[in-house]
Amino acid sequence: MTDATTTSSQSTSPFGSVIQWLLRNHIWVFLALTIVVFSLASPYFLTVKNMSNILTQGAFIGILAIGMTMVMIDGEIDLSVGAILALACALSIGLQPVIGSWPAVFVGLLSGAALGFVNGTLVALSGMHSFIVTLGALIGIRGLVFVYTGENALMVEDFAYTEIAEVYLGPLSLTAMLFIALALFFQWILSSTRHGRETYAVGDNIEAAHDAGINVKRHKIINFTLCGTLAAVCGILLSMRLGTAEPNAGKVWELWTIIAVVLGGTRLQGGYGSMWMTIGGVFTLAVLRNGLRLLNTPNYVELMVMGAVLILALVLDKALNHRGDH
Amino acid sequence: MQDALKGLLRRHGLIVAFMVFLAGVALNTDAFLSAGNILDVLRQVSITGMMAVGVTFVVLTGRLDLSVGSMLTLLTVIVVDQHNQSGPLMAMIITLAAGCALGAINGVLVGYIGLNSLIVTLAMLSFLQGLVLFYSGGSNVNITNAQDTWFAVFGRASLFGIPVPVVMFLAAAAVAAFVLKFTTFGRQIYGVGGNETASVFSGIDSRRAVFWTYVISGLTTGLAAIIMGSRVMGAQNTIGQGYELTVLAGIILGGTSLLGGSGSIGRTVLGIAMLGFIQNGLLLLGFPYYVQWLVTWAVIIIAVWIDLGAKRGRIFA
Amino acid sequence: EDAPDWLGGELKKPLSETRIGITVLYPGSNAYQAKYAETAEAYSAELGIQATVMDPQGDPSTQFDQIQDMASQNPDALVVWPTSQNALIPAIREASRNDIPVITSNSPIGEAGRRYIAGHTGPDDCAQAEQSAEMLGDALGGAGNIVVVEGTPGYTVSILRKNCFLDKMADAYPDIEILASQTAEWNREKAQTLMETYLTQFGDEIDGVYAFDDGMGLGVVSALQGAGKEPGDIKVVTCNQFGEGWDKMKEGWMTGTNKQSPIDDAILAIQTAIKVANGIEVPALQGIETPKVTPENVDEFERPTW
Amino acid sequence: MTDVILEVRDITKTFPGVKALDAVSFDIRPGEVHALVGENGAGKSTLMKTLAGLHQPDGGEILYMGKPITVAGPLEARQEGILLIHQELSLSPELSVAENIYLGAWPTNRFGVLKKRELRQNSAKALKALGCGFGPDVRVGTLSVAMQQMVEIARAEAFRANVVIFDEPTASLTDNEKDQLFQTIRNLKSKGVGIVYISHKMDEIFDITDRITVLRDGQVQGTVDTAGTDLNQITRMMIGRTLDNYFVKAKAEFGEEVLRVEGLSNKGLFRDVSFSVRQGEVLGLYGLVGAGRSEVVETIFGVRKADGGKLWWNGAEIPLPTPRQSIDMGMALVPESRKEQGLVLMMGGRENTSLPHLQLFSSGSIMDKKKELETYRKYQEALAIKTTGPDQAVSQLSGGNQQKFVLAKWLCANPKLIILDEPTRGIDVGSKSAIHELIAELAEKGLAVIVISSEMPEVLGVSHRVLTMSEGAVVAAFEGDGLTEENLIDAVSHQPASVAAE
Ligand SMILES: Nc1ncnc2c1ncn2[C@@H]1O[C@H](COP(=O)(O)OP(=O)(O)OP(=O)(O)O)[C@@H](O)[C@H]1O
Ligand SMILES: Nc1ncnc2c1ncn2[C@@H]1O[C@H](COP(=O)(O)OP(=O)(O)OP(=O)(O)O)[C@@H](O)[C@H]1O
Ligand SMILES: [Mg+2]
Ligand SMILES: [Mg+2]
Repeated sequence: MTDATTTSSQSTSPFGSVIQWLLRNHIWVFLALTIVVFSLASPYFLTVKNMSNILTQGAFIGILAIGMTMVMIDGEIDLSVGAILALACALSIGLQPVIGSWPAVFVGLLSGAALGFVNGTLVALSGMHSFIVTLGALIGIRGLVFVYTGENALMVEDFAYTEIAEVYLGPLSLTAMLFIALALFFQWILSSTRHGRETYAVGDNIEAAHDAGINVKRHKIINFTLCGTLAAVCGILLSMRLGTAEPNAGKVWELWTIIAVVLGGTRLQGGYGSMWMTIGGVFTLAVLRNGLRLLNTPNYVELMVMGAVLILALVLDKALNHRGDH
Repeated sequence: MQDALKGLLRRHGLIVAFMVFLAGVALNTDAFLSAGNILDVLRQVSITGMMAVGVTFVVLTGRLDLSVGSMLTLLTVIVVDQHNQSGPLMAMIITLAAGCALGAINGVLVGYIGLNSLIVTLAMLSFLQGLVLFYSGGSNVNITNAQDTWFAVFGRASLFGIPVPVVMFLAAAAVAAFVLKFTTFGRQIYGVGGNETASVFSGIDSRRAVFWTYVISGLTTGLAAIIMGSRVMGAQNTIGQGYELTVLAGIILGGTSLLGGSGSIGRTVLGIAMLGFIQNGLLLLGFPYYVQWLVTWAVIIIAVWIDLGAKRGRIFA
Repeated sequence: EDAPDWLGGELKKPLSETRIGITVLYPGSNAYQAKYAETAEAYSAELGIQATVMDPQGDPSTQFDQIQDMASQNPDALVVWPTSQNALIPAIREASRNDIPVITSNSPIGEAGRRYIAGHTGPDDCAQAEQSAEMLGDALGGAGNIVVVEGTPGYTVSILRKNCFLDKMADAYPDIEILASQTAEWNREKAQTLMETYLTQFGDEIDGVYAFDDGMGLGVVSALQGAGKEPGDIKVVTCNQFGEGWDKMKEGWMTGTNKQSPIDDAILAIQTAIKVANGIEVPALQGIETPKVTPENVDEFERPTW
Repeated sequence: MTDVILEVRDITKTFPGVKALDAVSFDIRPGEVHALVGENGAGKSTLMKTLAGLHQPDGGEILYMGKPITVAGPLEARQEGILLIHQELSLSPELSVAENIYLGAWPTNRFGVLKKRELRQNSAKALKALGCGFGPDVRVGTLSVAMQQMVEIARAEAFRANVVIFDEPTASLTDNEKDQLFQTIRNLKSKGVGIVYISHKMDEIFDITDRITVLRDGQVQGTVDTAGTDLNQITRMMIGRTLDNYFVKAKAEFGEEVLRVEGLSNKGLFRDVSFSVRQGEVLGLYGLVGAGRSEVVETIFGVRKADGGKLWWNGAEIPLPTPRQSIDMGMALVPESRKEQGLVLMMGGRENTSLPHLQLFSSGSIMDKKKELETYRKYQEALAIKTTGPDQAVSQLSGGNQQKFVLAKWLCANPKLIILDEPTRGIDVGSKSAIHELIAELAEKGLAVIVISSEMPEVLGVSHRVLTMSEGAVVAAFEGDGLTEENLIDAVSHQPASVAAE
């Protein structure tokens, strides 16, 4: 493999290169550690059923995290994914009586793409920081959701719709399969396509990218559009899972998503990261949440552990990789 | 004449647009520009405003503080609970101390250890939410002798016809503006935010400066919690949820740059007040609550874009 | 082991081996839910059953995960206080297909999910809202202007407390006009802010207020106090009385509400869960009492401890 | 084939406030190395960026192979065969060597999927042609500066460029690496490639180029054959006068020792540096870029931590200070990069001037704005800084005026030792000599002065004593009659056995 995550080592000894690899991919060590701890702590943890649950539950944040990773490697951030998800969820359910299930799903998907496009265009044209642009969108799109749903939770008329996502391949639900497929696909995009390499180039050294003739603006618009579309995919899967569009769906999920991506090791300032890392981050988060629930820890412990783990991950990252930032 | 107008728009485009908005609402509802309503709005924004005053310090150094919403919840629970246990004065002292201590934790992590402020304060947001539930055991707290405690002053009383929380907010803003404009510490903040490396080369301890901005942010959140506790005479475990976004939106709307080094308390006060008047105006006009979110979205984008465009002399990047 | 009196049948296995999973709406958000969660834990301990109490923080999707996680541990029964009328149906369906009996508590689940549950216990939010409409309508003598302070839109409770109230009003009190209805997101401080705005907007036109819960009702009363109103100037009616609301009612600020006990609510849910865990038939619907509370009869009720 | 590959006619380019190129005409022949020289800010990079499609000219035309073309963007330029190797490295550290060589122009199929094998093979070929010791899969971030430079040069090979522009390519190269680069250039030349070579190093210019074009303030001063000219003529064309009467040296009257360093080391940057400087003395630090001079003074000043070494201040040994302590003792450091290290660009001159000495302009932490303003005015007049007012953001000022504010900010507290790291970089002729005069004046007032410069005439012109550094070590010291160009060049390139540093 020649992608950015694995071509790091210059060291000569195989031991050294293992250490190198671990330093750049410490999330897997972390994930393994959490799995071991919870396996010892709860007899229910290492069951096929529970693993299946973790995969499915993680997949939702995971799909958001795929888009977020693209945007973050670009050196940007998208805070509006939770709201976009809610709108796509609402449209794909709300429009079903009018235009039928699949067209409704398609419109939901389009809404995500359109909003992502709007975010990207605003970032590219205005030169505003994406944090501001998408913070505005986070507030505003949620408003759109309420306008559309009329404040009510919309329900599917035919509950067969909720069975669509109930396809299982062994312990893998359709949602989990889709997440893994998308993650692999986007890892391929990142490592093997022009757009993917541009993503690193833009996030890593935007001047160099610009001077090399990469159309930075168009590039960013594409990534925001992808991020919005993936958020819509997540929203549609959620609509299939719940059979209902809650106007409050996906609230604060953008935060969980950012946490998962950063936990994985993708750099907030851009230029560095991969879907592998994001998969690691997503599942670490999912395992932590699931494990703490199985151990019957009170809610506040879960929240506190999450905060502590995140800070720990940052400190570790800083100590291991000496990456200065403020 | 035309040039003068252009200059005015360029420099104060935001204020002009805001005035147009105020006039528009006022034409449609008599109540809007009444003294009573204006004071009401100011009272309503005094909590977020108070927090925004402190967070502005953080933002001026080029950092973020997303933990203030959860911190507000925790500190409100603390002030109310301690009021019942140790009396109003001790409760306030404990609250402010707790606010500073929590700010100091952020400050050490971001300032001294040099971790990314977005993630640190996000982690803190989650951690503090947990801490609130732990502290309160999940239940609501109320001030038991709400009738006869002087603690009610902060949320409910008026001074010369001006609500006390408004007086506190504006006083804090004035002090903060003074600190930023006229003291060496203020100069250090702008220096660090404007160019951290150059500031270090100028002998400024940027880590220390950043640390103190978080302490200040914690302190103003403590003050906001006192207003909140006194106004509500109780606390829910969710009472400050989402306030960090309102605070940030207000600061951004005012035109303080998230990259640090430019902005002011005056701008923050303006931004926060604008959010308050927009919300109030839309409610008075009878729009559903969530329409204000759509308007906020539009206003943030337009205002920040204009501001940025004016600074760079070009609309498009 | 002796079966408790209320069980009405035989224990299939000892209580100490009975495992129940409970997921509560959002204990962090108000006193009622906190008391409910507290009681659920205390009562489970008292009975000696193994109970897991979870908090989805009001997020249906999280609650969905929790139901899945609990179901994967093969408990004897699940108690779900649904965050959403319909969003949890697939999760409950999955549990029930795995032969884990589920009962819903406090808020009902949507029509489509009824066949997957073993029973529902709890107050009737719709009836409460209707009671509130009656109390407010009667207090105003059937005519006047009112404003409404809503909970966070989209949740079951909000929807029921809104629609049933409005329907009743329209039916029984056609001369009462609703000037405005906005959300305060179950937040006491936001309710206060909203009421202040209403007062500015409508001034003395307002004769009555309906708030979806007592917490927001207290915010409304604060606003009235701040505006220099006297108790009873404006009739405040809420649902589900809290301790502080009880005080305010005695002071004359509150005109009507209803008593709903989170203790009764939680205990009934757990008892029912134990019943279904032991294969004992339970009625499809078991209510808890939610009597009207007004200044006239408030002394008959103990001050709520929540 | 015409005898000119690329011709520029009357190109004009204006930036807000600066006419960077003023009717510039210029041509490149196949198989020649054409030098472009001129002072900092003369417009060399701007001209080349225009050729490479990074700037669009305001007027004039570009003829390529005899036909007028517009170079729409950098990608188009590269595809035409015009390649610019940037002054500042223009690479993506996280990407591989192969990907950097083809940055933005990766070979892909119709769907944008990388042809990785082609990418690797072509890159490997290009690297091999250059004799690079690393493969195409290495991550660029792990390479040394010189190796990174080679990656950029490999682009010329990979794109079969007709015109290759080197913008100060040897700035960070060692002699060996430079020789290798020159070999590469000769190779390209023999293949008929036209080469533009920008550099401030005259020896290189005379070594490798065929013709020299001199730019001054955006205008062409003339083009001459290298063989038919000499250094004096070129210098005169560049700055309008000869160097002899250009530098002012302070009277050599030295007082007490102000600073002494012994055995100062910083792992990976420099080792065992020892020297001292006296009142009234101007000590020059000369070396090629990357020699570690900046790191030495930054460590003394305290913005970097040292691994070892001792420091004496006014004769007393002190622990290595923090920047705050250094400033309070009376040390001043005018850093190398004025935009990154020197100024807060969005502040005005007044606030920048007072930034290191806030305690002097305040009582009880409250700023004394009157005093601040007075000081600002004093230095603004003394240094003849052109501004519209005390609060005009320094970002809007020209480089020279910015640099003067960096000086003002350090002079206003009357330091005992002032360290100037490349004080005249990017500064126009007039101001440059003003700064040289100032250096002399300061020394005569009794300050100790350390001047770092990569410009040999400058170092020779202003210093009483010069230390030369190479690869992180002090290799020689010269004073009096020893201060000659030959000696300095010898010292930094051949690294003779260390001469006593006193
Ligand atoms: N993008 C830009 N915007 C505004 N001014 C610019 C820009 N690029 C260059 N300039 C100005 O144009 C003039 C010429 O700059 P240029 O970079 O071409 O000089 P140079 O001859 O390459 O100098 P050096 O030897 O320092 O590299 C300078 O005054 C510079 O400040
Ligand atoms: N352009 C560059 N990019 C990255 N690293 C560099 C660069 N130039 C030098 N270095 C590294 O930095 C170290 C010291 O360089 P530095 O620039 O401080 O030396 P210097 O003698 O001060 O040169 P100058 O002041 O002329 O730039 C060296 O180890 C060198 O490898
Ligand atoms: Mg240049
Ligand atoms: Mg240097």
